[in-house]
Amino acid sequence: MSDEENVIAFPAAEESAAEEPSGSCPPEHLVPALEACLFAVTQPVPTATLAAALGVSEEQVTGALEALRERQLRTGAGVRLVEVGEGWQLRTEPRMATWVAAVRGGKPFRLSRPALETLAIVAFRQPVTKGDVDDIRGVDSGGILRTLLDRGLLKLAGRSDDPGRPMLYGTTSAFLTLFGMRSLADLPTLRDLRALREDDPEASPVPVVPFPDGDEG
Amino acid sequence: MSDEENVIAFPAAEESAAEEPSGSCPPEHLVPALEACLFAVTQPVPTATLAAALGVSEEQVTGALEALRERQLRTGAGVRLVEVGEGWQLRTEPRMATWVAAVRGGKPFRLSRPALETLAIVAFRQPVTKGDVDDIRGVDSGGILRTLLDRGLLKLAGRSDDPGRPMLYGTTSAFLTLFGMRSLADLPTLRDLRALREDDPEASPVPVVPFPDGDEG
Amino acid sequence: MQAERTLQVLPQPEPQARRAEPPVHIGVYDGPLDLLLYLVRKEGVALREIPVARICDAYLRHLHELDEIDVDKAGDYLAMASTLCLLKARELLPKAPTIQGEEEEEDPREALERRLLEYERFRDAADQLGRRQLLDREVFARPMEPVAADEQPIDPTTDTWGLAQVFYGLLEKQSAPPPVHSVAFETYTMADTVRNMLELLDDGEEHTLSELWVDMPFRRARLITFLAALESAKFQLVDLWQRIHLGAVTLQARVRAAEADLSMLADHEHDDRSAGG
Repeated sequence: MSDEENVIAFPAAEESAAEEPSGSCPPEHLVPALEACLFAVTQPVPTATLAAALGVSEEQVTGALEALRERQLRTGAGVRLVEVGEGWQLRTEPRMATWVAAVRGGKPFRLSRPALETLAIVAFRQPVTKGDVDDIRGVDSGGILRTLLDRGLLKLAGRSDDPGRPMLYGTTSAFLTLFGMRSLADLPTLRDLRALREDDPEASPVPVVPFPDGDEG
Repeated sequence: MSDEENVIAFPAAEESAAEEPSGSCPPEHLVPALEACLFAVTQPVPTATLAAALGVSEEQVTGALEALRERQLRTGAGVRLVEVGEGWQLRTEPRMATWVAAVRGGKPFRLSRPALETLAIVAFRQPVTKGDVDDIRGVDSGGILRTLLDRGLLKLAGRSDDPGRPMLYGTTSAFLTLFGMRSLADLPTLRDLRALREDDPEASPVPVVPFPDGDEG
Repeated sequence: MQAERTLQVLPQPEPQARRAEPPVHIGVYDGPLDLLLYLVRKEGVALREIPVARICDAYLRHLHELDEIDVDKAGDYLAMASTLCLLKARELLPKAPTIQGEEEEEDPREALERRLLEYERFRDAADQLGRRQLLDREVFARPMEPVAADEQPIDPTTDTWGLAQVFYGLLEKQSAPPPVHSVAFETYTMADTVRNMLELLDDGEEHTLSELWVDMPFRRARLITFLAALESAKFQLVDLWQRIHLGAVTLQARVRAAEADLSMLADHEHDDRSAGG
């Protein structure tokens, strides 16, 4: 293959092809160009970044991505376009997980239950202190918080006004990406405490869960 | 949702989908499965490896890969199947190289390790002299300090009373903005870190322990 | 009426099924609330109708059955035990007539119920999160090639933590005690180091490079380990990645130590030695 040099197979390896983008991507190339771009990067890419790189409008990008998604669906492709965190990403079709794992080898990714609990608490209650997490879980969560910070699933989000000004924690966009969510609005709904309160109006007021209901902002 | 209250049975811990491949890939999934597999690895994969992982014959693999290639050609896909020395690989379509490079070239923010170290020292220890930074890093940091001044992340903050009255460095509001902090008080202290130091074995992402469900015996 | 019910069940012998259960380790439970919730669910009652005496007994019995208990965590479990015993005692005693407006303090039973209920909600949420299609579990993106630290993008908005790690890492390095004696360089060969590293990684879990360094006071040992990590990644013995710019270098074995073919490392022996020197 004579033009193999131009083929970018490995992200980050290639330098030569990184010339200045010349003008804008012709409309007939938009879908394959976007497909190639998303294939060649590992992280989700925002619409604006794609539009800027290809010299087209964001509407053209979303339109072409819609066409790409439609084609993947129609042809039963093993790779699908998803919108996660703040951008677009190509991912394998979930039903192919077994075969992908078999080819990739290695241990499957796992999250421990304590880690999931801690993530859930931070996700719903953020910004939240370690004390809050400890209270709800009934055990010390320091080690887990640290691990989740190291893994970039949580971030530091300032300090609380509580005595001692403890650190506050929040979730990151990597959290959204991991769980395939577009925003925190995609979080599962928490069963609420209203039932309890109806039965027992004397019960002291329960803490209200600030849950992003449907629309976030 | 009202009957959710009554659900006592604990949902069994999810088994990861990526367990042992069970039997062989059904024929109707062969093309998307191969596509997903090649998407999820960077190195070329030999036919034999694919056949073994999917539990099918090498002829079935090559046949399905031929169908995949034909589909990519027909739909004008931006990603193509190529056969290279050691096996099969997905690569971006050569004509899309410009756009791929443009998206990949949209450089995310980068700080070199020395720059990050220097920023960290100034942030935590400010106001600080070049000598202080050099001591902690163990190397001369003059050039980096100047670069960070130029980039507006550091500023001069007067002179020290030390002999020679060396310049003092501090961080700017641009630095705070860059790292998403409201004030320097948001930086974690050693005390904050110690709160997370609980070396509890559950902190590491250990495998999910199947919860002993009362109903399951 | 609750007191009546609990009194009634107190002398109940332990059901057969429960006795047949294998001994349980405390590690199975994610804290006292988790254990308590498990026991309540096993009773098959709503949280609001917890038969305190019975649950208390079951809880204590469970603590006794645990053949090993982490000293650091025992406190949490015992605190819960004392709360349960207090509740049990209160329910066995006739309720003191309350003077109007006097009992302002929250009923400890209600407080416990509320904690349990809240904990249960987050457990459910965690379950729901765990059932999503997780990246690298059910769905896969294009893998990242291992690249040099300076090639990694940085996301400063989430990297206050990373900044702190860099700073405290430097301080630690600075204050590390100097080695008291020197070790012959020949102690470390690349193949040996890779083999040792793979053995440490044999649990299949993710480990950071600094974890592997824990017992290595000498720079050279660390350097060789670092090189070994890179070599192992090159030969696909391990996966190696940094999730964030300058973040922890994380490793996970792709092969078992016993099965690893390290013959290709022999050729590199000489080079690596000179690189390390």
